[in-house]
Amino acid sequence: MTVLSLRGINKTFGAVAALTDIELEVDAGQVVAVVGDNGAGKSTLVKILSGVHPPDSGTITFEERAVEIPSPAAAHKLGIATVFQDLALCENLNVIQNLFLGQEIRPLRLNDVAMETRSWELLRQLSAKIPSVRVPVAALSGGQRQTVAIARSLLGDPKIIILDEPTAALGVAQTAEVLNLVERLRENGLGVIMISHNMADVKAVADTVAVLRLGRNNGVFDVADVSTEDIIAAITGATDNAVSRRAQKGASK
Amino acid sequence: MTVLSLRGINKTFGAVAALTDIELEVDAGQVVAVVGDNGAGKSTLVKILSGVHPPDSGTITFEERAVEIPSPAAAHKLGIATVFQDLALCENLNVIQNLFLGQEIRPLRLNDVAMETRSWELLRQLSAKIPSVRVPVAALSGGQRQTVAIARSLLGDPKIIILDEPTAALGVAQTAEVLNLVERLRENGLGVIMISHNMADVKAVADTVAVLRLGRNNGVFDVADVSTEDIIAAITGATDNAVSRRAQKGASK
Amino acid sequence: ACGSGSGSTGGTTGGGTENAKVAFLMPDLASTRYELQDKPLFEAKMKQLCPSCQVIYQNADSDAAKQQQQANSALAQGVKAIVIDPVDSAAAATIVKSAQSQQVPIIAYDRPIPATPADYYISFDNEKIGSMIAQSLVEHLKADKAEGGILQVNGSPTDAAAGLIKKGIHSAVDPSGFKLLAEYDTPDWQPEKAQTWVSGQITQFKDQIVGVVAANDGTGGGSIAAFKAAGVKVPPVTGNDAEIAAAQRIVAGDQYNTISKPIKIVAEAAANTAFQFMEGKKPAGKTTLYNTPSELFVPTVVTKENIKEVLFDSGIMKAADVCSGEYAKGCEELGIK
Amino acid sequence: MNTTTTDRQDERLQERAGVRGALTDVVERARGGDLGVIPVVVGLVVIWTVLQLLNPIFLSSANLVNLTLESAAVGIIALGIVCVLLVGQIDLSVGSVSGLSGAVLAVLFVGQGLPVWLAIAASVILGAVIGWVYGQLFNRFGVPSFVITLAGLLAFLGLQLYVLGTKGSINLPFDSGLVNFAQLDFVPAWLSYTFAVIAAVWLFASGFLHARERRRAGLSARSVSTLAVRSLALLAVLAFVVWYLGQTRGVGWMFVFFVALVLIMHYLLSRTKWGRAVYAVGGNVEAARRAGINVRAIYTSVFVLCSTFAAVGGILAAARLAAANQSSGSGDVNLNAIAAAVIGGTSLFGGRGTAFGALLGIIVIQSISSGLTLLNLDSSIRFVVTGAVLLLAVIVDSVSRRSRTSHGRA
Amino acid sequence: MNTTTTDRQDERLQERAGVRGALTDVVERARGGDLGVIPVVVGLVVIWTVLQLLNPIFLSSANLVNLTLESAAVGIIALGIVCVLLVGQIDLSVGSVSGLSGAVLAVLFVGQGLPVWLAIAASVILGAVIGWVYGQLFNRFGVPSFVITLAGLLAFLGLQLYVLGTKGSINLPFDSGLVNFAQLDFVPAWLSYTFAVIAAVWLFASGFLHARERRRAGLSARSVSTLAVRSLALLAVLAFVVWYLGQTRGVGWMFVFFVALVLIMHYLLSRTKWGRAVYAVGGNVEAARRAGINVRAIYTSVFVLCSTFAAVGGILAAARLAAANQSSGSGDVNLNAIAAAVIGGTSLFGGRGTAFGALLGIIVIQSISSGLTLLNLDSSIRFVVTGAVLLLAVIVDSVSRRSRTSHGRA
Ligand SMILES: Nc1ncnc2c1ncn2[C@@H]1O[C@H](COP(=O)(O)OP(=O)(O)OP(=O)(O)O)[C@@H](O)[C@H]1O
Ligand SMILES: Nc1ncnc2c1ncn2[C@@H]1O[C@H](COP(=O)(O)OP(=O)(O)OP(=O)(O)O)[C@@H](O)[C@H]1O
Ligand SMILES: [Mg+2]
Ligand SMILES: [Mg+2]
Repeated sequence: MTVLSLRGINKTFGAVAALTDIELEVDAGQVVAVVGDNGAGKSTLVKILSGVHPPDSGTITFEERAVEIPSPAAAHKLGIATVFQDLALCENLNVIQNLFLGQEIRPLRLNDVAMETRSWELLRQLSAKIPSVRVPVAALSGGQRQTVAIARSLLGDPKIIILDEPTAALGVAQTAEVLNLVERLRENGLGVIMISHNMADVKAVADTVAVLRLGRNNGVFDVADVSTEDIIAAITGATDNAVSRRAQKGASK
Repeated sequence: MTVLSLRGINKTFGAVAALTDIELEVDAGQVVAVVGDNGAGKSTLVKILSGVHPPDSGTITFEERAVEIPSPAAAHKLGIATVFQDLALCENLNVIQNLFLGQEIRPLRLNDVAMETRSWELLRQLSAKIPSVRVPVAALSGGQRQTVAIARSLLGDPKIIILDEPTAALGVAQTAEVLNLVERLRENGLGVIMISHNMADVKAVADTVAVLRLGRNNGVFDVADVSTEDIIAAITGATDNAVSRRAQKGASK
Repeated sequence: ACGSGSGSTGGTTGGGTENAKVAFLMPDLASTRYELQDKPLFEAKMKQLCPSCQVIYQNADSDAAKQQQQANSALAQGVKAIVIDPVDSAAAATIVKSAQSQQVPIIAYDRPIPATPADYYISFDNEKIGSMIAQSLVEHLKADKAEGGILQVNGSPTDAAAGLIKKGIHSAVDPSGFKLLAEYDTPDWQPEKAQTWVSGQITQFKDQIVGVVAANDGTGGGSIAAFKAAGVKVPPVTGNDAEIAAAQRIVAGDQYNTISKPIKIVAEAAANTAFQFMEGKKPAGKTTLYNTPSELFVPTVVTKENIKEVLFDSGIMKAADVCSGEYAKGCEELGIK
Repeated sequence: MNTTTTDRQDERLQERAGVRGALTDVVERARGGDLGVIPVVVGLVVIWTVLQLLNPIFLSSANLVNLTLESAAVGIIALGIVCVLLVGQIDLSVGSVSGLSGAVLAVLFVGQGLPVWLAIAASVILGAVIGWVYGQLFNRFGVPSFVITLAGLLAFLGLQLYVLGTKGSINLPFDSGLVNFAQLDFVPAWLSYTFAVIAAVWLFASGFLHARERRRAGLSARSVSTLAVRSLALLAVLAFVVWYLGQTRGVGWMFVFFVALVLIMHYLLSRTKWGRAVYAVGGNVEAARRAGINVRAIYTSVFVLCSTFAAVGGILAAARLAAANQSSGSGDVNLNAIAAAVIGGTSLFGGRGTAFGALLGIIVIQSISSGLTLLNLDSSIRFVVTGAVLLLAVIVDSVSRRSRTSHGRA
Repeated sequence: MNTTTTDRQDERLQERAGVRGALTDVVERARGGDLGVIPVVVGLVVIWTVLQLLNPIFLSSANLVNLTLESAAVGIIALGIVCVLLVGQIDLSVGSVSGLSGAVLAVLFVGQGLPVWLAIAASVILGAVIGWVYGQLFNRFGVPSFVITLAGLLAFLGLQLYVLGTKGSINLPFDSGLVNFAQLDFVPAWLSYTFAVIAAVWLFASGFLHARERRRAGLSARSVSTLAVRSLALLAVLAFVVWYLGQTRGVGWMFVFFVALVLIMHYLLSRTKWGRAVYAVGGNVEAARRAGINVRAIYTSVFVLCSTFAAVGGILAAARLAAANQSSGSGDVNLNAIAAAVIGGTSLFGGRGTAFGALLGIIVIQSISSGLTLLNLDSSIRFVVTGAVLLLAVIVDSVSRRSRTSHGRA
């Protein structure tokens, strides 16, 4: 079942056309990897889906209904949870406070204990190496923050999870746990959109790969029948690219 | 020749001992990869070397002289250029302004044209996909920002370049260019400290690998004689870890 | 006059008063009198003398530079005369200069402009006011055979008029034989500040305080509130300006005196003089002060004894305004209806 | 406490338990500069010592009683300022709003003869409406709050003058309940002591229950002895304060009211979802928005709260003076209220600060003002000394924060 | 311009060249809300129209001449405020410092009989020293600049009273060059026109040379026609202004001085390494520090600059009034100077703003004040209307900025 589908999405920032006529489909229980070069418009697409920016034009269909996503709160309500590339954490709040921001347990008399317990659970599950959850996020390392952001998206009960380069700052163990997590999410029937520059990770967990290039669709592939080289060629727009040249050089050495 | 060596570096933040008794050596023309789990203390080490935090104790030797690095300006003066994990760009300034921050051409009547020309050169070299260098950095994508930060460290005339997860947000092509760049730097006789969670990249360009674990040294390896599995075991502290389990599962599928 | 590029001044030069404008520039809002008494009285008299004339009223809110701006703007509008109560007597010299350089006569009102003589000066004397309220208090205390000292609550340290009043108060208190326990320059004339200070002095001097000389009704009210709040008997406290609230306190017996300036007379005299200037005449003063033809009026100290005659019988205040609620009883006792 | 709890398993954490542990913790935090309000308290002690040396009346019971009463009105305004500063905005108009509210109270109560509670309600509602308008202007047009409230500063000053109209100054009757509340009503000694005991018991009980809950959930918790020491300390301090103030007139109801508001705000800010949202918006408004927080509602609520507190402060100021006049709320009310918040550790850039900060900050400011008032200096010298002492009080705090930055906790 | 230049190779960029392209660019930026000072100018036009409709004297030449002269002193102070706001700090003491500097000038010049240039130099140096002290306190102890300058506000007010002593107010002689400069010296018409022509030619020449250099380096550049149109427009505007003001007294030297300072500050902020560092510190102080910028030196320089400008403004204010008195610099000088900077588009959070903002901001403020002065309103109404008009002026600007945010350029 198609949970989310986009048609003809456009977005310009000043003189830059960040997205032109974008199409995308995500089914329940499917992991769609969105890949593309830097500045290809992946994060812009994510922000449109999560209500951060309004699109200039185009339609979004969610569970067969045309919807508007004017604000992040609207996206939350639809069941779209997002891990942003820039994480969007409040540096002055501690880990628990960030995790439960906007979805605190017992709003009128916060239940610290329950929240702390749940925080530890989530973080352990991602094998986070965070010494204390009572320090402000400002004091965490890059990977620790990313773990917090990922953990946060798992609270609530989303139907679609969007991960914008979730493993960029993670250590090897944490990356492995996130990939496990993505697989669990798929098994639970959630739609997952994962953005990544790491082709190995993409090939490991994604079902389909959508390539963006300079703000336009540049092909959708089934992971099973596409080679890493083909994806990279679609990303860079040429079969002869920095990656292939490097590979050749390495081989010739 | 050893350009930089550290002995017995300690650093605590409040109740957390971030670094304990750290040793590290970097030679000219050598690429040292520092790897470790999230929160292992890699970035803290980088910050100590680049004058952002003072160490609590320990000695730093630079070109055979014991030095103190009380401020980033002092690090610049010694010839240590750093790409920070959090990039440390000024969001309100545009790309050119950020690139040349603190080392503008013609201080009393800025030479815009020369700076813009040089900016394009640097960015092209890293095959950055930045539509315009006159937009504030706030409007750039994550990877574009990282490219700007890397380009910045190449200005001036450093003796040591420290790269804290330089390829985390980069696209495949840009990553390849950065790896090429690291190799060029090594050929030019610079010392390079590169932090990365990507073992493939580490194995591709590093000469030695220093592993940190929970703020302590956990072995220094010659890249030529160590396997990826061994490094990961040193990082996680166990041969049975999330990565190996995932690999097994993948294999058994 | 200098009508500048606009038809509204009628374009006539010289003596005509038809549709003429006159500026009435007041200094601050710290005392209510300028807005509540001087302005309406002056306007009324002007209307009577010259029905088509227009009064341009401005209040400088204690800012000399703003007053200069207001004067310049009045000149730009082509006024025929300026009546000014200067924020800063010295600084107003500039205004006099620029008005006279444009042949606009200028009348100093309430406060003098010693440095550059204005064309006329009409006032009561602030220094005299200070000495009168203090003297009245001192005499009262002597009559009561009080023993102890006096607190002195001055006006704003940045207000020149307050400086004059302070000088006057000292001239009466210093030789009185009562010890000056402490004095205080109240920032911005704020009653709250006066209250805070007096509260502190009450803890410090306890029952040594036999009287308080406050430079205006607001600070006087603040002083009284301080005694009330400390739960001690309120000693005689002075005031100045004859505000309604002060009249009420006098009626209720909380405040000893205030001072009523014959604002009606002064404002009307100012209007008269201004009108003569506008007609091109040059009125001669009763005396000469600061090289300026001048007219000075004497204010009256108001206490419980004479409040009925001075404030009510003369029509300055209406019993209805003052004798509301809890003050009705006091009014009745004094025969105010 | 020796089996490792869930939150203390990381081997890089130093183990600390019991009273001793709590103390080590404080020392460690002091070295790291992470001391909360302690530096402000130290600054306060320094000032008090200096002022007491200069004039022995300063720490007399009578003077301290005055101090508490004088702190209440502006302190309440500062409490509102803390809230706006927490979301990274500012309200320059609290002075005018307080003046206007005092004027409206006086006109309705004295002029129109309405019952006092109705007049109070009207003033407070007026304050809330003003805040609501600010919130709308801010949310709709994105005008910087500095400009909105600057416009408000002028407009409501005008309105205050207009409302007071021809009278200029209106006396509130000395025998009205409101004036009594602000001037003469003191808590009876037995009740004060009861309050102190209740506070201490409550601190212990809530701490104990919380610790038990944490221990059950397998988290580290304060030991019973730590809790006991803490609440005994509180009891001792409160009892001493009550006893000392009781030497003369005791604890004023108005001060109790102020402290109660501080406690309520403390609760709202630290223990409710709304409070979390306030800190989040101040820390990173975009992150807060992306977390689904209704950022506009938060801004509006905060502006409303601030203007409401300003109105309440204005009412109390009028009550304390027993008059509303044209200069009420002008002068340094704005600056004092903002300065109290800032001195109490609230950041002008948002996201950092506490309700207790307003309490401490206003006490610092009023102490300086009261102490120097007692010295009977020339006004020129008084201004200079006030500036110097203010700086001194804050340097203590800032130096400790500075050491925090150098420990990487900027 | 049709071969693609180095900086326009990205295929996502729309091509725009020549006058037409420049216009499209403006329209596009207007839609995106990225208009720099244009919205403030629009706000100004709106206010001017309204005020002119209310009183036809407002736009008369005589009144506008007054307006220019009245803007200069506070405008210069606002220029300093722009600098401190750019680094994300604030100076609340500019009013007191300007008052003190006026007082020192008067005492030295009139009281002590020193030559006027020496008295001016002394006052300016005093301002600089004050700023230096602020810088030291800020850098050494990390006290928030709000508190430091609040202390300064009080201390220097005290010092001002002390310096003026019992006199309270000191007149400056009318025939001194300084007073003439501020009151009576106007630029001769021929010279004014020459200035206008020089400005236009200079704009064209520098633009042309820059464009040539860019083209040589293979970068896109403005076409000659765009440059010509731009400088002709400037010429037309300036010539009209000169002509219109020349209808009465012309352009005052004091205003020329102010504009010259604005141009110098514009150059320093936008074309020097120091200016870059100022913006960088305001945008992200930690990033600036890591880039090797001497952040402390930048803070100090900015505080020094601000206090120095405050001192200069104070001297001019005293000269214009031909007197220094106890209330010089008090009242709304502080608020007006800060408001001018903010209205001119300077962010209170640092990193955004221009020197021209101070010029436009102060003209907005003085226009409102002058226009309402002409209206002859009751003070209470005047305050209300001032607030309303101020809000109106800024809403235009803010609405356009808001649309910027919604276009993702927050
Ligand atoms: N707020 C903004 N204002 C202006 N331009 C923007 C803004 N956000 C993004 N852009 C531009 O839109 C383009 C796409 O950016 P986006 O962040 O979507 O890239 P991305 O695909 O996520 O790249 P990366 O892999 O580096 O994260 C970039 O050229 C960027 O400069
Ligand atoms: N400013 C700080 N204040 C307090 N604690 C800090 C601070 N900076 C780092 N830490 C702590 O020090 C430890 C090491 O952090 P560091 O940033 O060096 O990790 P890292 O090895 O770079 O991790 P990552 O791979 O996630 O980037 C972490 O536990 C972190 O919480
Ligand atoms: Mg992205
Ligand atoms: Mg790191």
